[in-house]
Amino acid sequence: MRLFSIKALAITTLTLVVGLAQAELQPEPIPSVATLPAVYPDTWLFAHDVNFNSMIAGKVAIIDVAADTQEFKGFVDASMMASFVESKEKPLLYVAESFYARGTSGERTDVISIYDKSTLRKVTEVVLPKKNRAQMVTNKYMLNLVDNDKYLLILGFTPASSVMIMDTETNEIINEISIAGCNLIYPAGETGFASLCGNGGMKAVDFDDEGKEISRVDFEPFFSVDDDPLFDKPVYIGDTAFFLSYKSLVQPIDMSTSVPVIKSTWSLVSEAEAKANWRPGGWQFAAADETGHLYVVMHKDGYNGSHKFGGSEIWVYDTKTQQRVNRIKLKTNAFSIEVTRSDTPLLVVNTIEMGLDIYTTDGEFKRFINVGDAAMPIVLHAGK
Amino acid sequence: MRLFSIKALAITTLTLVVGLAQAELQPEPIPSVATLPAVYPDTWLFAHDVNFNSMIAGKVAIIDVAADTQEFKGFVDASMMASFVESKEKPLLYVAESFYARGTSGERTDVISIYDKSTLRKVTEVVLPKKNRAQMVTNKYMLNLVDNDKYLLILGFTPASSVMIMDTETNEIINEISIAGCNLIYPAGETGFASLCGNGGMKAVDFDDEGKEISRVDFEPFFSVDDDPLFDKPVYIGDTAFFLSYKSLVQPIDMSTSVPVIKSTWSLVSEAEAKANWRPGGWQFAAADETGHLYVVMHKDGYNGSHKFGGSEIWVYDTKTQQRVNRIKLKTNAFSIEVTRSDTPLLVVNTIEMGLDIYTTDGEFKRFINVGDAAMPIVLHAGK
Amino acid sequence: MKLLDKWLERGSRKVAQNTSRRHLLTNLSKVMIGVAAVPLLPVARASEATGGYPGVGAQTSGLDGDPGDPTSCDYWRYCAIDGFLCSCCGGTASSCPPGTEMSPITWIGTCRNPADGKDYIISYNDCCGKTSCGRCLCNRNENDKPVYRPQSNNDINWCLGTSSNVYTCSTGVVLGVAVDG
Amino acid sequence: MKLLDKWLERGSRKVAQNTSRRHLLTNLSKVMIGVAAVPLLPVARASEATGGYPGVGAQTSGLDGDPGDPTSCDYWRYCAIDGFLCSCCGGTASSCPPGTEMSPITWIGTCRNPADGKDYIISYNDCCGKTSCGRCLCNRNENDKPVYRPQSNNDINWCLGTSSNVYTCSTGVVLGVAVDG
Repeated sequence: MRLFSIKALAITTLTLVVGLAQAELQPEPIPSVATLPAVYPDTWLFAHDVNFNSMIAGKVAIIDVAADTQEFKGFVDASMMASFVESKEKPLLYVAESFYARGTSGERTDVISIYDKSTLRKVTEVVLPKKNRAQMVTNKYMLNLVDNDKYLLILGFTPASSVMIMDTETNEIINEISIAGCNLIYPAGETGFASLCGNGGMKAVDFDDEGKEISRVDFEPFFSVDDDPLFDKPVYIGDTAFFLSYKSLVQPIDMSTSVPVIKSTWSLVSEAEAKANWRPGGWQFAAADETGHLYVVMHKDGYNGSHKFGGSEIWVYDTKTQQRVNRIKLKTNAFSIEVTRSDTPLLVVNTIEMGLDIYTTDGEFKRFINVGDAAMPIVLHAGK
Repeated sequence: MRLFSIKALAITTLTLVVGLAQAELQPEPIPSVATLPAVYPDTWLFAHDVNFNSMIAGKVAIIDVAADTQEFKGFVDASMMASFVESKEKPLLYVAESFYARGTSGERTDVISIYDKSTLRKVTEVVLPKKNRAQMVTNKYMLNLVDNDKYLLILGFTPASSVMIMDTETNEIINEISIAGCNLIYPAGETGFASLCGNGGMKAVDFDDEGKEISRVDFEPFFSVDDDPLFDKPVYIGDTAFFLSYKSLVQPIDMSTSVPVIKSTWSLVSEAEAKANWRPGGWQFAAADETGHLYVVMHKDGYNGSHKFGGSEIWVYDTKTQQRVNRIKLKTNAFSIEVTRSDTPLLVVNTIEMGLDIYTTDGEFKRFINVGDAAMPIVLHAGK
Repeated sequence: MKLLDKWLERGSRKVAQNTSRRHLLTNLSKVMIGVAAVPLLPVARASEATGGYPGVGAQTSGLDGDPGDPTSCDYWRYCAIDGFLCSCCGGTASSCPPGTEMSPITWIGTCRNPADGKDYIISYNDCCGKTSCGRCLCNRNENDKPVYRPQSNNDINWCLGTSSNVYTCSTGVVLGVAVDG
Repeated sequence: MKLLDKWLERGSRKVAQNTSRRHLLTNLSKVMIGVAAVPLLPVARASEATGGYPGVGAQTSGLDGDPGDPTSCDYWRYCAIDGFLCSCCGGTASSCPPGTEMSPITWIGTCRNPADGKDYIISYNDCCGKTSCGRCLCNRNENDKPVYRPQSNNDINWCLGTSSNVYTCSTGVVLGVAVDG
């Protein structure tokens, strides 16, 4: 009896299906591989999955954060605490990464892998002969293009720290400059860069067409690493790098010339907020939009050691007036954030659950995007 | 007021802590690396994490499934759909794996990596010159030791299928035998092996001291691949391989000689159970204990395509009487199972949530063991 | 009548793996056939809740007569697929993500298109040469046979004949209508 | 009094990251100081529920005066650790898993031992040469400084001076009592 009724109903359903029948689908071509435009739309973003659970198999995913369909555009591999930078001038992507002949052992090879933006195929690779590429939980200041993308600056760390200079026309490493006692690469001037130093000072180096050092300035300590260190991940707004401290200080540094200018500090928090220990924190915990607004992930009840855990709110500042203009309460706590450079900018939040929550810059939640079931996309690069 | 009470309470607490003070901890040696016994206790098991999300970074974890502390003993890497086998005669572990010079691209190298059981350091590696190692979602019949571990048999698949023979004394590949039309390696006799074939038949090959083929038997088809295929993952009880079919048939094959003997079939299910479509399924969905009991993961309402999804129960059979002797209802559905060879055997279940639930063989739940936050330990090898 | 049974079977299978938000018909099948206790896909953790994958935007192939969502495990072409859906990875149901290479050697399934009720031959070409995509892991096994019949098996790494054999994701390419329907 | 404040601060930090099933004192601190809204560790998904890690057996170091569970993120030595706990990976709090190599170069933290109230210098030697362990991912940052002071930073891959630089897991080795207590 039961069987009978099943079939009767099924026949009805089948008839319905047949009633909707179309022309037969045509055979599809094999092989078929998708491509991307050479110039990416401005809502596309690079989400770097550091893949802690399998660090030799990281990736940089390309995601249209404005899309409700086909949001995942493709990816390039990024092995073993890789770092990444997009070229604005050329249709190229650069990945600094390391390989071992047997996956996790054997001979090490450090390379700059260069990808074509349209095909995402490797165009070439440049071997770093000293195998001294810095391996750190990645951030935006380990691999940088300067001078209209003519030079690629590559951080070395063995733990001796240095900056390698690659000419992007010849793809040759033309020099390596020691930055002993200091670390990271903050572009300054046309061909210069600055690094923060362990004594609370700063070093600034400029180089010539052949990568030779032409000037070096060591700044006296201007902050206390012990009492209130500046985070090593500033946000650039125009030529000004906004460094933030563990305890909410803002330290702007003018990077328009190869000898940076340290500007006056201001605070992200009121006295009451400071008392409640509202502090910035997370991984890539700050970002900026094109209007000069600074977005900072904030947490309450901060303490010695809370500076990498992210936060429940994003506070937005007008860097000109140094006033907070908005306070966004998040659905899920933020770990890293980024703002797209599109006409209608979008605020991209990598949450502590390691997925992307997309908001308007006013804090209206738009959509959730999964970067991968085991992905840890903790560094986000807005398309240039 | 509030602050005051906090400090007052804290002082009390601190006093308490000081009251418990011990002698100072002494400096500990650097470096310090743990080692394992050369002969593993019989409650240890090898859990192969195939790591679908990052296949070039799989591993084989060594786990004491009887332990409530220090259950995770260590691991060896296993790259790109690797296969694994433990030597019983020598203190060695064998991993068949593949590498690319640049992680996922560049030159391919296929190797047998050989590890010392005590140090888990690579003793040596044997390169497979034809780079034709079979890459499949791994199972126990892609890499096998025969003749008291004198020969290692390695499955090749390009998609031409073959068996490579490595002499474990010299670590040389001494021959490669085609098994065209058939697949996998089921040890048979002292130096022989059988393979199931696409026509529903079987091939059996025997080889001599130099790896040369000395006999080959092609069995006529004895089951229907179209209507009710035998799963490719049998369970050995003594010299008998118990193959199971999608629809619950048991096909024992006597593997005691290099020309296997196909025995009479029986069924896992009653007529009523067959009607309810109780069927075996999962990945490594069957196992055996030392008493000759066969454990099978079963699911109800089976259908065309349900054979890899695991099941909610494990049915236990006495293979001599061909009767079911127990029916274990699981906390969480099983995907793969194994039974240890210890005096008090333990039933190890890799659940569909990809963690290990440990039961007694009577079905009493003992403990849960996490193999890794992103691990997919779908193949389990009881220690030999 | 045999065909009808098969069709029903197919319907129930879909329900087992995916509680679809878009396929009313399969939900009907569920009620009709009463399939409920079939274990979920081990690898479908992310898709258990909705049938689609959270954080993955729905798609259409854009072809007339090709119903369903190529980013959903219950899309009709995927009746014997095993792996990450290329549709979720920068490709489509029938094309590979940028920078990967489509394997010329593959396994074949037969799936019924609910739009025209016809059985199509589907070629499950793997895309190769980058690390695992990591989105939309999907496993369905209609007519999947063990590895001793490789051309009908989805456990094999079909990245064969490609410059790299590292597996990235899987497509389901329409080859044509099955002659034996 | 400064020390006392520090001690309290430490207590609250522990609560923020680990709702411990074994540390009553830290739970007291929680009530006292009222820390509740501090965000959870991004990487501590698995440990959110219990403070320990589900599916990982508790341990002791076996040393007198070394309280707590080396497989728990709130173990006192781990006050500035970042990575997979070697105790969960076949090693211990102070030794590497079999087959890995302990890095001779490292970063240093100062953690207070609740048993004797003394501050110890802890050396966070990484273990290297196998893939990521994948168990007990733990991140604590007491006195952690940015990478421009590398010897006090836990974001750097300290697999330096080893035959392979691939990171497997992290230890917390006691070097001695801190002189400036």
